[in-house]
Amino acid sequence: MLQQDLSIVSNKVIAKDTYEMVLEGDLVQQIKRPGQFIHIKIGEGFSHMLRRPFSIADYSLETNQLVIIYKVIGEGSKWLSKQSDQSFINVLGPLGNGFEIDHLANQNVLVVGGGVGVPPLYALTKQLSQRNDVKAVLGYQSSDSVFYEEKFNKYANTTVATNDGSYGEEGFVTDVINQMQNQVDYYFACGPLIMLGAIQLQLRDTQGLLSVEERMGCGVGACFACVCEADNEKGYVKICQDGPVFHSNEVTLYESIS
Amino acid sequence: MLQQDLSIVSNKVIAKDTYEMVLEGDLVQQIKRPGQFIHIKIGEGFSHMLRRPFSIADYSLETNQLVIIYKVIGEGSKWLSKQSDQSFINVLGPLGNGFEIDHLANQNVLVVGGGVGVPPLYALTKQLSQRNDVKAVLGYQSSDSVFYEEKFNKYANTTVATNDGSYGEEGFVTDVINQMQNQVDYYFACGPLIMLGAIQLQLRDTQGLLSVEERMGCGVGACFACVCEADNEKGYVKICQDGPVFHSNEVTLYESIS
Amino acid sequence: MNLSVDLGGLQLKNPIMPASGCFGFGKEFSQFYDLSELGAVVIKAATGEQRFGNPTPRVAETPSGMLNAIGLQNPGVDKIMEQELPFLDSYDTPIFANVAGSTLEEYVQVAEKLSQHPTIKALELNISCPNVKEGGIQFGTDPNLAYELTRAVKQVSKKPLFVKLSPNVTDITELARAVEEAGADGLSMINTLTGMAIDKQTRKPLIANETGGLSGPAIKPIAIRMIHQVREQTDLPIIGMGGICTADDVIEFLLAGSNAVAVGTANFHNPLVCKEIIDELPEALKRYKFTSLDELREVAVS
Amino acid sequence: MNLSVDLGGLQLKNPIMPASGCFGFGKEFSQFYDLSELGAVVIKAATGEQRFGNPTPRVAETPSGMLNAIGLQNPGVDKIMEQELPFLDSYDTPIFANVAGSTLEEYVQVAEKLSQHPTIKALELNISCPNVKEGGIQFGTDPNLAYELTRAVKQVSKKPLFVKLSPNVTDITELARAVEEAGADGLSMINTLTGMAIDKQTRKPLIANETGGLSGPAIKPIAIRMIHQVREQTDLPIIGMGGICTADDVIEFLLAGSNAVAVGTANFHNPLVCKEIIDELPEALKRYKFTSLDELREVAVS
Ligand SMILES: Cc1cc2nc3c(=O)[nH]c(=O)nc-3n(C[C@H](O)[C@H](O)[C@H](O)COP(=O)(O)OP(=O)(O)OC[C@H]3O[C@@H](n4cnc5c(N)ncnc54)[C@H](O)[C@@H]3O)c2cc1C
Ligand SMILES: Cc1cc2nc3c(=O)[nH]c(=O)nc-3n(C[C@H](O)[C@H](O)[C@H](O)COP(=O)(O)OP(=O)(O)OC[C@H]3O[C@@H](n4cnc5c(N)ncnc54)[C@H](O)[C@@H]3O)c2cc1C
Ligand SMILES: Cc1cc2nc3c(=O)[nH]c(=O)nc-3n(C[C@H](O)[C@H](O)[C@H](O)COP(=O)(O)O)c2cc1C
Ligand SMILES: Cc1cc2nc3c(=O)[nH]c(=O)nc-3n(C[C@H](O)[C@H](O)[C@H](O)COP(=O)(O)O)c2cc1C
Ligand code: FES
Ligand code: FES
Repeated sequence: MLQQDLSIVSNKVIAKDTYEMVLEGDLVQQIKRPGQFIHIKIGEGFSHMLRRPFSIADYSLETNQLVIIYKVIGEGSKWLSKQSDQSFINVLGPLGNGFEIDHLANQNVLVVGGGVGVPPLYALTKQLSQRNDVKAVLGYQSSDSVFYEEKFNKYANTTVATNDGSYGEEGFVTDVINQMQNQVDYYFACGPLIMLGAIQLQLRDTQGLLSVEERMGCGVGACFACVCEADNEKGYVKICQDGPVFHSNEVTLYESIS
Repeated sequence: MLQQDLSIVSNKVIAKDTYEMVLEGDLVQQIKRPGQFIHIKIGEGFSHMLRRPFSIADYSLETNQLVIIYKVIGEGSKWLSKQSDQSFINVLGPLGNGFEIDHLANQNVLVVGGGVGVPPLYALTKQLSQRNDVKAVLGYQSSDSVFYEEKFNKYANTTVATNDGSYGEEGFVTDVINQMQNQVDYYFACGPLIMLGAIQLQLRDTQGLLSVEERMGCGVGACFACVCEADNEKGYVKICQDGPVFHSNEVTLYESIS
Repeated sequence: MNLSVDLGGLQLKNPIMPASGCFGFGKEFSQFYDLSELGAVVIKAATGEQRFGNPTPRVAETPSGMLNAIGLQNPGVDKIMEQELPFLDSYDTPIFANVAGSTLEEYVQVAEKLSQHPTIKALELNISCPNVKEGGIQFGTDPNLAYELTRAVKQVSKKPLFVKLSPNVTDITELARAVEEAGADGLSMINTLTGMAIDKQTRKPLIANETGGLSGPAIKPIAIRMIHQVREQTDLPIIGMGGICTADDVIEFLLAGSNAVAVGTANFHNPLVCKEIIDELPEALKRYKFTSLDELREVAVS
Repeated sequence: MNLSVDLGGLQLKNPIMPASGCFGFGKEFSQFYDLSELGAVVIKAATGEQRFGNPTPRVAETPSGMLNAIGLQNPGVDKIMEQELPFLDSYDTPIFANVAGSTLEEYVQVAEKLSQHPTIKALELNISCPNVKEGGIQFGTDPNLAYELTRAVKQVSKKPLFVKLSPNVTDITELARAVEEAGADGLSMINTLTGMAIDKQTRKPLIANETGGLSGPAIKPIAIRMIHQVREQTDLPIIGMGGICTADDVIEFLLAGSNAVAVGTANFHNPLVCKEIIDELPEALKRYKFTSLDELREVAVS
C-alpha cells in the first residue's frame, strides 16, 4: 500500500460518460490480484477532502501500468475526466484483497458485471480464462454505454444485455442468467447493490465472490465508514480492508436492499 | 463593467516571485484610464469564494490586450502563476475610476511606486509623459525584486531604490524624494499603506492622487468591505467603486497607520 | 416551467433572491442584469441612524467560504427610504427590507418606518448579526428576547415579517418556535456562523473586528440541517440560505424544506449568479425528474 | 528546532496527534510511517459494550469538508484493551483513549477501565459526539450534565482528563468553565458541527443517519474562534482541531491558543499528513519568524 503520484498515460472516452484512464508508476508492482482498487485524490488543495475509489480494471507488472474505467457521476469523476495526458494524479493503493482465484481450475465460471461494475472483472476474466471456461454476462443501460465487449470476448464467451434492449439481449443480467443452460461451478459479480443482491439470491446454491461498493472515508480500514453486516465473529466486515470482494455467503446483500 | 473569460496570452516571471500576465478579450475595450483594476476568479469550482483584485498595468485598445503584474503572496496568486498560456481566466472589470490626468499638461509630475504598487503606474507614466515632464521613483525590497525599470525609463526619469541597497539607491522611496531638488507640481503614488501614508505626509503641500488597497468582497461597491474614512459628505469612500484612486486630501492615510 | 412561489402571501416569480448585505441596494448589480428577473430583492440592513461599521479589513477568504464583519454600515433608515428605494421601485420584483438595531426600540422604529413605505413588500428581522457589539445576535440567541422583539415589531407592521435566525445556537428550533408564537409570518435561515482567522505573518486576526461571520458553501451542510430541523416543527414559510452557488444547491435547499432561497456570498464569486440560477433551474429540476416546483415541495425530506 | 510540548503534565515530542476516530487504533497508518514520530495518538472512541454503529452510507463529501455518522462503532472497552492496545504499546508515543457512552455510568465504567491500563497516558472524554441517539451530545450541550460527568470521571481516574467540547452550542465558554470547575485537566476542541446533505437524485439524506458531523477545513474558522474565546477564559491546556491540513494551519491553531493540535479528516486526504506536518513544522515556524514553539505561544492572540 503506497501513496504515490502516477502519471497519466492516456485518458479517453470509451462509451457514454465513460472513460478509460491508463496510469503508470511503481505502485503497480504491489498489485496482487484483480479486484483490488485505488483511492484517488481529487482536485487541487483541500476542497475535496475525500478520495474516490476506483477498481483496477487491468494491470501489467511489465509495463508498470494499470487501467481504470470510470463513469462521470459527480464532481470527482468530472475532474478526473478533465485531466490530461502527462500530468499526474495522486493515488493511494493498491487497496483491498481482490478476487482469490488460485483454487479454481477446469471449472465452468460465470462472470457477471453491471455498468461500472464491469471494470474489475476484466483483469479477472483474463486470469480466470487461463485455466477455466469463462462465461461473461455484462449489463449496461443502453447501446451507447457498452464498453469492452470485444476485449471480454477474447477471454470469455460474452453476452451483453441492455436495459432498454438497444444492444444485445434486452433486460437485466439476471434475465440472461435465467436463460443459461450450462451448469455454473463458481461465479463472480460486481455491480450495483441491487444487482448483486438479485444475483446472490438467484445463484444462492452456487459459490461465488461479490465485489461490493460503499461510500468510503480512509479506504484503508481505519474509519469504519464502509462496514457491511456479515456472518463472521465480529458481525461486520470493512469493505475497503476486508473486501471489496466477499464470499457470497459472508455478506447478505439481498436483505439490505429490501 | 463585464464578467468575461479572458485568454492568457503569456504568463511569465519578471522578478523574484513576480509575474507578468498578458490577457486578451473584449473587456479591454471598456478600460477608460490607468489605475483601474480587474477582479479575478481563482481556482475551479467554489473553493475560493473571493476574487482577487489586480491593477491594470498596461492596456491597448488596438490589440485588445491588458497586462497585470502580480506578486505570489498566497493561494490566489500562486494559482494564477500556474495558469498556462492559451487557457482562460474569469475576469470582472474594468473596475474603479483610475487616475484622472486630463487636466495635467506641462507640469513636473512625480510618480512613486512601491513593490506591487508599481504596476498601475506604468500605463499612467506612459500617458502622462505625452504632455508632462515625469520623474518616477520606484521602491523594491532588493535587487532581485526589481522589474520594469527600463520600461519606465522610456517615459520618465526613473530612480530605483531598494530597501537593502542591493540595487539603485539604498532606502525607501521617501528618502529619494527627500533628496530631490526639482519642484513637483503634482504627484501619483501607489504602494503599501505605510508608504502612501508617509508620502501623503511628506508631500502634504502638493496635490496628488493615491491608489489605495483594501481587502475586497464584491469589487463593485455593493458589500461595504472596502470602505475608507474620508473627508466627504458621507464620511467614507468605497475603494472599489469610488477609488481605488483618491485625491490626497480626500483620504487620510497617515492617521490610520499610526 | 412555472417557477412562481407563494411566500407567506407574497407572489414571487421564482424562488431566488439575493441575500441581505450581499447585494447592497441593487444598483451595482443592475449593471449586470435586469433586477426584475429576480424572485425578490432583500436589501442591506437598515438601522435607525447612519452607521459606519467596523474597521477594515472586514472580509477574509476561508476554505469554500469567507468571513465578514461589515458591522451593519448603512446610511440609516431615513436616507435609505429617500435615496435608495426610489431606484428599486422601478423594478418589477418585491423588495424585502432587512431590519437591524441595537435596542428593541430601534428595531421597532426602523420596522415601522420601512413597513409604511410602499416599495417595501416584506420585512426581514435581522436578529442574528454576529458583527456588532450590541443587539443583533443577543436577540437571536435568547428565545425570550427573540419573542419579545418579534411581537413588538408585529405590532407596528402589517407587512409579512420574516425573522432571520442565527445558527450560533444550541437548538435553533427553540428560536423558531419562539418567533412563530410571537407572530412571525416566516423564517429566514441561516445567518452566518461566528468564525475567526489569524494572519500568521502579523500574528493578529485577519478581520480587524477579530471575529466575523462565516458564509459560503462551507456552511451549507449546517444550513441544510437547521432548515430540515425547523421544517419538522413548523409550517411557516422558510427562506433558505447558506452557501448556495448553483441551481442544484437550490434544489437541495428546497428539498430540506425551504419555500424560497437567498443567495449571498456567491454574488461576489459571480455577479450574475442569481440570474444564471434562475435560468438554469428548470433544466436542473428536469434532471432530477421534477415536473414542477410543487412536486418538489411535496417530496421535501421530512 | 525543539518541538516538544508539555500538555497537562504529559511530555510530547511535538504538538501533532491524529484525532480520535480518524486513525482507528493506529495499525493501518503504521503501514505508512513509524507512529513513534507522532506527538501522541488518540484512539477511536471506546464504549462499555461493542457497538455496531449507524447504517451506511456513513460519510459524504461537502465543500472543503465531510459529514460522518459512524455512530461510535467499536468492539467495546474490554476488547480494545485486549486486542488493540498491545500493538500500540510497541510505539514510543503517549496514547490518549477517547471515552464515550450513553449514560453517566457507562462513561465512568469505560474511563475507569482505560485509566488503569498502563498503555493509556490520558483520557479524552467525548461529550460531543453528534451521531448517537443517547448520551454524547446531550452531555456536551448542557453545562450541568457536563460538570457532573466530568466530576464523576475524575473520581475514578488519575490520568490527565481532556474533555472534548461540542461546537453545537450557543456559548462554548460556558461549557469550558463547567468542565474546568469539575476538574478537567484540559480541553479538546472542537468536535464536529451537526450537518446534513441531501441527495437530489434519491431525494433523501446522503447519510443514512440523516445528520452527520461536519469536519475538515470548512469548519476551521469556527474552531479558531472557539479556541480563542475559550483561551481568553482559562489556562487549561487545549488540544485544538478542526480542519488542520498543513503546518501553517497548526501555527494558526497555536496562535489561537491551542497547546497541541489534532488532525482528523486530513488523514483521509493524505495518510501521511501527520508525519509530513511534523517534518515541515520547523520550516514553517521559521517562515513566520518564530525561533521556538515557546515564542509562538507567548504571542498567541489574546
Ligand atoms: C471499491 C470500489 C470500486 C469502484 N470502482 C469503480 C470503477 O471501477 N468505476 C467507476 O466508475 N466507479 C467505481 N466505483 C464507484 C466510484 O467510486 C464512484 O462513482 C465515484 O466515487 C463517484 O465520485 P464523484 O465525485 O464523481 O461523485 P459524487 O457523487 O460527487 O461523489 C461524492 C462522494 O460520494 C462517493 N460516492 C459516490 N458514488 C459512490 C459509489 N457508487 N460508491 C462509492 N462511493 C461513492 C464519492 O467517493 C465521494 O466521496 C467504485 C466504488 C468502490 C467503493
Ligand atoms: C485595487 C487593488 C489593486 C491591486 N493591484 C495589485 C497588483 O497590480 N499587483 C499585485 O501583486 N497585487 C495587487 N494588489 C494586491 C493583491 O490583490 C493581493 O496581493 C492578492 O489579492 C493576494 O491574493 P492571494 O490569494 O495570493 O493571497 P492570500 O493572502 O491568500 O489572499 C487571501 C485574501 O486576502 C486578500 N488580500 C491579500 N492581500 C491583499 C492586499 N494586499 N490587498 C487586497 N487584498 C488582499 C485576497 O484578495 C484574498 O481575498 C491589489 C489590491 C487592490 C485592492
Ligand atoms: C458581506 C456580507 C454582509 C452581510 N450583511 C448582512 C446584513 O446586513 N443583514 C443580514 O441579515 N445578513 C447579512 N449577511 C448574511 C447573508 O445575508 C446570509 O445570511 C449569509 O451570508 C449566508 O448565505 P451565503 O452563504 O449565501 O452568503 C451578510 C453576509 C455577507 C457575506
Ligand atoms: C470519520 C470520523 C470519525 C470520528 N470519530 C470520533 C470519535 O470516535 N470520537 C471523537 O471524540 N471524535 C471523533 N471525530 C471527530 C474528530 O476527532 C475531530 O474532532 C473532528 O473531525 C474535527 O477535526 P478535523 O476537521 O481535523 O477532522 C470523528 C471525525 C471523523 C471525520
Ligand atoms: S473507508 Fe475507512 S474503514 Fe473503510
Ligand atoms: S469590495 Fe464590496 S464594496 Fe468594495
